Amino acid sequence: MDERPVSPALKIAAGLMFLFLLAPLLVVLPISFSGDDFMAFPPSSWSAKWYGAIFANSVMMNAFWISLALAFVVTVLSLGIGLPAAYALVRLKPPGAEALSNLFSAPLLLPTIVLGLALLLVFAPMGLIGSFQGLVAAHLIVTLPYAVRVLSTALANLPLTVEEAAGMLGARPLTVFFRVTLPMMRSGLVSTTALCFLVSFDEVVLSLFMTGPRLQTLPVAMYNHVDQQADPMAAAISVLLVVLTLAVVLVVDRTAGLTRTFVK
Amino acid sequence: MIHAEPAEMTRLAQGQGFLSLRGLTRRYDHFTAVDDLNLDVAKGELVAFLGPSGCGKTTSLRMIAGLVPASSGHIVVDGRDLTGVAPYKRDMGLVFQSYALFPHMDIARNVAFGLEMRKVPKAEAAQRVKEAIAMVRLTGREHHRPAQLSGGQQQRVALARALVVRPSILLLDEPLSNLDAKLRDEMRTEIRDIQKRLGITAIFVTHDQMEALTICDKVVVMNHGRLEQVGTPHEIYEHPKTAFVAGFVGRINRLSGRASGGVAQVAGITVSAPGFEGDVDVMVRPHRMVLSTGPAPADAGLHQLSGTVTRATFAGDILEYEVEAAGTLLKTEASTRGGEALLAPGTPVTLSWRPQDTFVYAAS
Amino acid sequence: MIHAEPAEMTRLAQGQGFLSLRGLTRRYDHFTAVDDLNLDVAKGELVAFLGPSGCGKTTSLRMIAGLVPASSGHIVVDGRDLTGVAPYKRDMGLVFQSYALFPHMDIARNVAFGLEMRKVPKAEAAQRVKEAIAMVRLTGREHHRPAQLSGGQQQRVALARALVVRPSILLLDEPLSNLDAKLRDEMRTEIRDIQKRLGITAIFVTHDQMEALTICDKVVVMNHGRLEQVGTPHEIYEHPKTAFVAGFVGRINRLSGRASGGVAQVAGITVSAPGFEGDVDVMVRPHRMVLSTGPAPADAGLHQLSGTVTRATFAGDILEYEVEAAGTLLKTEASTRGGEALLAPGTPVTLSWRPQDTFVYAAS
Amino acid sequence: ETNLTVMAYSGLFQERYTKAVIEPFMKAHPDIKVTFFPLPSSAAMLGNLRAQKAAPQADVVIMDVSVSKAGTDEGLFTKIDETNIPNVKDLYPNARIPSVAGVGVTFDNLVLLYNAEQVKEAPKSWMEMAKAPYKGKVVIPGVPDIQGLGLVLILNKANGGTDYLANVDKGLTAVAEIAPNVQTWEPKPEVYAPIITGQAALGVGYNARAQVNSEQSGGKIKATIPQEGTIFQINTINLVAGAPAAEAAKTFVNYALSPEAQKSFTETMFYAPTNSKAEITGAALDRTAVKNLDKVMAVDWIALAQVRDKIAEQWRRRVLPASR
Amino acid sequence: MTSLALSHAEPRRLGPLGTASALLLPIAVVNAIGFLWPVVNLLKMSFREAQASGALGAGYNLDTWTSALTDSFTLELITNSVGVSLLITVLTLIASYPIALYLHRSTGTWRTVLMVLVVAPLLTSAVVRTYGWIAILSDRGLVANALMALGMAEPPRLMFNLTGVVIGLTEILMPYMILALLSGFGRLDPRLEEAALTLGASPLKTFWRVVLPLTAPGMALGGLLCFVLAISSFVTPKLLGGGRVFLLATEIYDQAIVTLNWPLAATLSMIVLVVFGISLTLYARALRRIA
Ligand SMILES: Nc1ncnc2c1ncn2[C@@H]1O[C@H](COP(=O)(O)OP(=O)(O)OP(=O)(O)O)[C@@H](O)[C@H]1O
Ligand SMILES: Nc1ncnc2c1ncn2[C@@H]1O[C@H](COP(=O)(O)OP(=O)(O)OP(=O)(O)O)[C@@H](O)[C@H]1O
Ligand SMILES: NCCCCNCCCN
Ligand SMILES: [Mg+2]
Ligand SMILES: [Mg+2]
Repeated sequence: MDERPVSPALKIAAGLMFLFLLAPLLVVLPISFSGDDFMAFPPSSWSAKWYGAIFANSVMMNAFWISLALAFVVTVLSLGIGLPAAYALVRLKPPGAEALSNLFSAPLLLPTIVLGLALLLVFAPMGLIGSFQGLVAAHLIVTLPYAVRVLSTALANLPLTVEEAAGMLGARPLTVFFRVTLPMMRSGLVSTTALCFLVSFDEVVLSLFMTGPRLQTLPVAMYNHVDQQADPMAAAISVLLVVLTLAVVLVVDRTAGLTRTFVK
Repeated sequence: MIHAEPAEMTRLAQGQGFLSLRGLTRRYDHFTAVDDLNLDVAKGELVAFLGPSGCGKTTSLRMIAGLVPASSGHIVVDGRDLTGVAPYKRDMGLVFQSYALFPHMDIARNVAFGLEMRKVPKAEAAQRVKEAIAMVRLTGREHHRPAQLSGGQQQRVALARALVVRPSILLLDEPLSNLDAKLRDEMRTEIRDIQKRLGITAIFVTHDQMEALTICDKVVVMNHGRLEQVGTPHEIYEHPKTAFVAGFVGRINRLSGRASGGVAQVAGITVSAPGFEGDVDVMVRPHRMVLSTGPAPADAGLHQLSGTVTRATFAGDILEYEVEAAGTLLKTEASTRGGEALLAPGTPVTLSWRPQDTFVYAAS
Repeated sequence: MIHAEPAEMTRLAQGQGFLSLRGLTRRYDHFTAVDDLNLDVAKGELVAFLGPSGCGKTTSLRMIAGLVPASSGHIVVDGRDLTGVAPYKRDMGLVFQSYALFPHMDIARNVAFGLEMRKVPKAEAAQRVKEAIAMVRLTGREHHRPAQLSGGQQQRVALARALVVRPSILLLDEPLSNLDAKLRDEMRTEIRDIQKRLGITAIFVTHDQMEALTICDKVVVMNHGRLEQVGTPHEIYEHPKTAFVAGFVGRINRLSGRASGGVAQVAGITVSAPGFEGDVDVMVRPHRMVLSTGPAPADAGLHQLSGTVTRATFAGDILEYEVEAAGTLLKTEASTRGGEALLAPGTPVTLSWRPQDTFVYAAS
Repeated sequence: ETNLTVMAYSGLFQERYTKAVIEPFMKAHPDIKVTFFPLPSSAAMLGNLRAQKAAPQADVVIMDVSVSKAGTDEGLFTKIDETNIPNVKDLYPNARIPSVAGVGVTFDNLVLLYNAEQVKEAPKSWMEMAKAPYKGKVVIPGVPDIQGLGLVLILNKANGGTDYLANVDKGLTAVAEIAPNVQTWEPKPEVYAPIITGQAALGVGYNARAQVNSEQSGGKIKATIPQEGTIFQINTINLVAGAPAAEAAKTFVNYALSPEAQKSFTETMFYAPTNSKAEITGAALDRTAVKNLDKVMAVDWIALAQVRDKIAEQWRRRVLPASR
Repeated sequence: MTSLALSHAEPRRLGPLGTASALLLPIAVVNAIGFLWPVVNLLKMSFREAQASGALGAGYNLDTWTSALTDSFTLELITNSVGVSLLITVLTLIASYPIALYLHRSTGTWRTVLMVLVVAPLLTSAVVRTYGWIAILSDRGLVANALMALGMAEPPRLMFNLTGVVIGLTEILMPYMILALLSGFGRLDPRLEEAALTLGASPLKTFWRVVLPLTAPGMALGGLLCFVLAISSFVTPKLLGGGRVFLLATEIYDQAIVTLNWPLAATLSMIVLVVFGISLTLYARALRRIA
């Protein structure tokens, strides 16, 4: 019902922490405009050639589209699978809910290298290596725990009476869920979507095991690229991704009112 | 257990009411919030639940609505046991004490929600929403979010949202507590009219005795999770069965006395107390004690006590007095109708009341 | 701006009150919630804010507490302009309309919070917490969490939490709205006593006119963010300055008439209306209209109207009637003191009232 | 048309091997379509092979010799010899490892890397890395990486150590002398970039990658084989047992070992050829270890695997503390 | 199954087990195929006979387990990993909290921009990010230069050691922490802060006594995620640790990828699982105290 003035102390603290958080990126930005052939700071000359190089590099471009599609599919599935699970765990509390929820978080705790190796042994005989489906499955295993945890927390924090009110007005449980619970969970949903998308889009180690001859994700392509030539193209790609994300989010924001999702 | 046994069924169906509560009980860990509630409500009747804070009113309502499972007992509507029936299948409306508005919908969509669920045609729904919003005096605020409304405004939205669907049973949990007296008066009449017009059976939880007495057909007085008395407003007010009811519904003065042989001695006077022996509480409503400054009215039929004014308060329609008499502080009141000045503390006065306004209970 | 200019300072200091509001205003985007509020509250005084839902009572309180910045205007306490002073440095207590209890603390720790902040020694704090909890009748519930309490119980905790610190200014936002009349009565007296004993200056927001009239030294009536009238309960009730105040404080009957030459014609009778010309609203409180069934009392000094009963309601201390007279529905009431039976609708009656109980306002 | 899958390193290796070997092969054998299955490490390849043991999908694998030994022991490969791959007969002897099913397809060797701006003259000794001016400017991929291990072996021998399988104390002592100057034991992604950018001045790496990086950086990084000598790293080519395209696989392996393929790849990526008949152009040959064969210390990688754990443990105890 | 009630007071009685099972089925399938099965495989692997060549023997034995559990290095790895992960979790929480709170209170486009900036580090490849850190933290980096300009003769080494790992991981885990915190800030009703203020609590006190406890669920969630991510991360420790920091995850990496001792890698992984199981139990206990 009111505006919350933010205290100067909080502003300063948040500002400093933002500086820390963005520090490497602030260095990467000038590196991406380097005229050199190697990543070094400060660059000895300036150029935008590495941005041009990205678009000329068909491997990178292909990998980008694959990563985008992958992250999209993985995010949709994570929400589609994670949301019912979170609902069941938080609201229906079946016996052993706590143990189950721990089990569902457990894949996070295996170092991805181990998970990658372990998955390789399981997926390869199923012919899932080097396939889009295999990548989706592998990524789901790491994104789902995030989805379930974050959604569960968001769900548990909702006032129950509002859902009860919907029930009293004749809404069936499914309707209550979609019309009341879900919209009220918006900020949790946005967090989950962002997390799942990013985790998938950023995942290298698992992908290294799961990619095949014709299927490379962007992080894998970048890893391989940097592994061989530490030129500033990778920096340019990173900067481009951040700018692209910002642009997309702002456009969505303007058109669909994304920020509203954050206003309670 | 979803269905009652056939034998049980018959017994349940025998309930006289459209809505019957049978032994309704709700226990928390160490605490019985509602204890063996039995009640019959006829179709179209408006029943008020009255009782002190924490006595189990909200809990009872939530059980009826199906939001809280009963620990034991049954809720029967039109002969049908509702045990295990989901809230959304009960066709009941509930106005929450805490409003429980949908924070992500504007007012109009909050109100329209129930109609949408019932698939009421768009045009009709829009019309009914408009009417309901007008009824709660919120026209013009249709597109505000709940967070932008004051407490009373939110409460009115909650009311409109429940009323607009015209449920067969309407449960109202202190629906007017945040409204001012004037608006409350109007809303009360409005609710009453709608309820009668549509033949809705309603339960109205309130902590306002006046509200309970004026709005309803029947008052249910609860205390500590138990039913104390059920009756018409007149019965409850004029013939309270227990000291609690007498004290709770309407204001009361309490005097301690001793009974024996059908009469009780209290503060030097004798009141009739058939059937009582030993310590008794004698109670008289302040409103029924007539205060006079001159010589006491020489009516042999009246009980009388002399005392002095200790506190005097202007309360609009009435003047409230506190009078010390027979070692006790007694409340009484005088109408301001005649334009009398407030008596100063210290003024000697006499209190007189009719024998039939005297309640006697075994001392608690 | 934290400090006022010297010239401004002087002007502000001239305010008579311990607490003074000077042109206090709060605007939202398209909406002025509080509009140019000016008020002086003397030390130890209890002022009630009365007004319809949404009129800006809560907003005013929040500005005084420093929780919402004023769009313009000043709050001066003891000659000191509080503009820019943080809430926690104001030594005010606030009871929130929505309770705002700390959900992660039990009752005792909620109540103890303010004492801890003031570094009150442990033993003393424990004693005061105990007393405060006892005062709101929650002894035994010390270790419950707010979520385990009923609405009224929560409200009482909020009250105890604010009172226990004995702030120099206490702001109460409908602190009793969820309590039953009996408890409200008791709590009201309790608040009043504590406030007087400790010399706390208090503002009490309520929508209950009766509460406002009985508890406070001064009533402030607000409407649409503006101050309508300030005065003692008696002034407000007996001499309402505006039609709004007349209608809002206490119940009222409204009759339309035309004034000219110092008198107004209304429903066939003539009432004095000095200074009015043209359409007027003539208002009379139901309580001041005496209802009689026999021949009208032949008092030439009284205004009288004949009509028929259309609705009769038992309301405990009184019987409420709706009477159709001169084409209007008028409310009136009769005491149940004499034990009269409710008149049936249709009964012909006469309403009589004293000229001084007649309020006349220019028609709105 | 037969589909043939070759599993090998990703990145630069994939790019250059495709150009130098696979494309010419496909031109010569239009009926065989080769798919390059890139993986980042030999271990990942072994993982794939283990997982697909029942129904292999790869036909040919190029991997480090010690990993192919493990694969051999697990029966993942078909033994390669003159009988099934004619070109084997022309391989250098050290490309034929008795206990391994595959044969060497590339030789690489350890080099001392230096930043041409900070180090004007090619260092003569590995111990140059211990000198004061290079404090914090040395990058070495530490044990268990073969590069760090190789350095230990080289310095062990240089300091009079005889049997590296028995102990490498002398080598460890020498590396411990270098340790205080070490900036990182985990240069990432590899050792070459920090030297190119000048973040480090000296380092230990592989010759082939060093040459390519030198070329690409315009000579910012240079490589030398110091007087103490160097060791070989061997990549083997292997036939997967039960491979779907077994016959085509043999054809490919034979081609990969042929003088022309060996020449082509050496001239593109500067791995030394394993086929003695490959005639490499002078310029390229200068950039491989072929001319310095006398400086190459023989290492039995298979036997060394048995003591690798022990060396790693001593490394942690004796070398790392000196570098903190 | 007539009762599909949305009531939750006693879900066990009302909550139809069938619905719960149906809702949990998909995740159970993913978990079984993607986690349980591989883990059982891994467990089996940890008992495989490990040959020195890196080859897996056909037989099973307890050798790897015995040597791992008797090796003092394993214990060091465990304590190191847990200690470092806890430290990183705490630092991440401290660094993320102000940002999350600020985000929680900001609105509109500004908030959107900040949200993107929060996740920006995740969009930057780990290797590229490391280059950024090198430019900032290395012996010739921005920080060292600044310190030297301020008169410090020999600035402390800030990367290629534990400090670097802690700094780098803290930064990279911050986005996860911030998102987790935000999702748990739901209970933060501004009214409660106001109540504290009017009761005489300074903003700092209000923060400690009201804001912090109310955001505890978010902190617990963020802490859990970060701890798990920290203890299982190996890319950043490898990149910024300079080979001087030994953690379970980096050791697993070395054993699996370099030394090729898969049974040992599997054994160490199972140890991580156990350590995590214990952490999770403690976490659940802490959570129950909060709720
Ligand atoms: N979840 C719970 N656990 C324990 N006790 C509870 C719980 N919910 C309610 N109670 C207790 O049950 C009793 C009845 O609560 P209920 O809300 O029904 O009271 P009420 O009559 O509606 O009161 P009010 O007029 O104050 O709203 C109260 O004493 C309350 O403390
Ligand atoms: N953040 C806001 N934005 C827009 N309008 C607001 C905001 N906060 C309050 N208002 C409006 O200001 C007016 C005054 O609100 P306030 O809460 O002060 O009313 P109130 O007198 O306390 O009412 P009630 O008795 O119902 O609690 C209301 O009409 C409300 O809708
Ligand atoms: N085992 C070392 C092999 C060296 C060959 N370089 C290939 C690069 C793989 N990333
Ligand atoms: Mg209640
Ligand atoms: Mg209000």
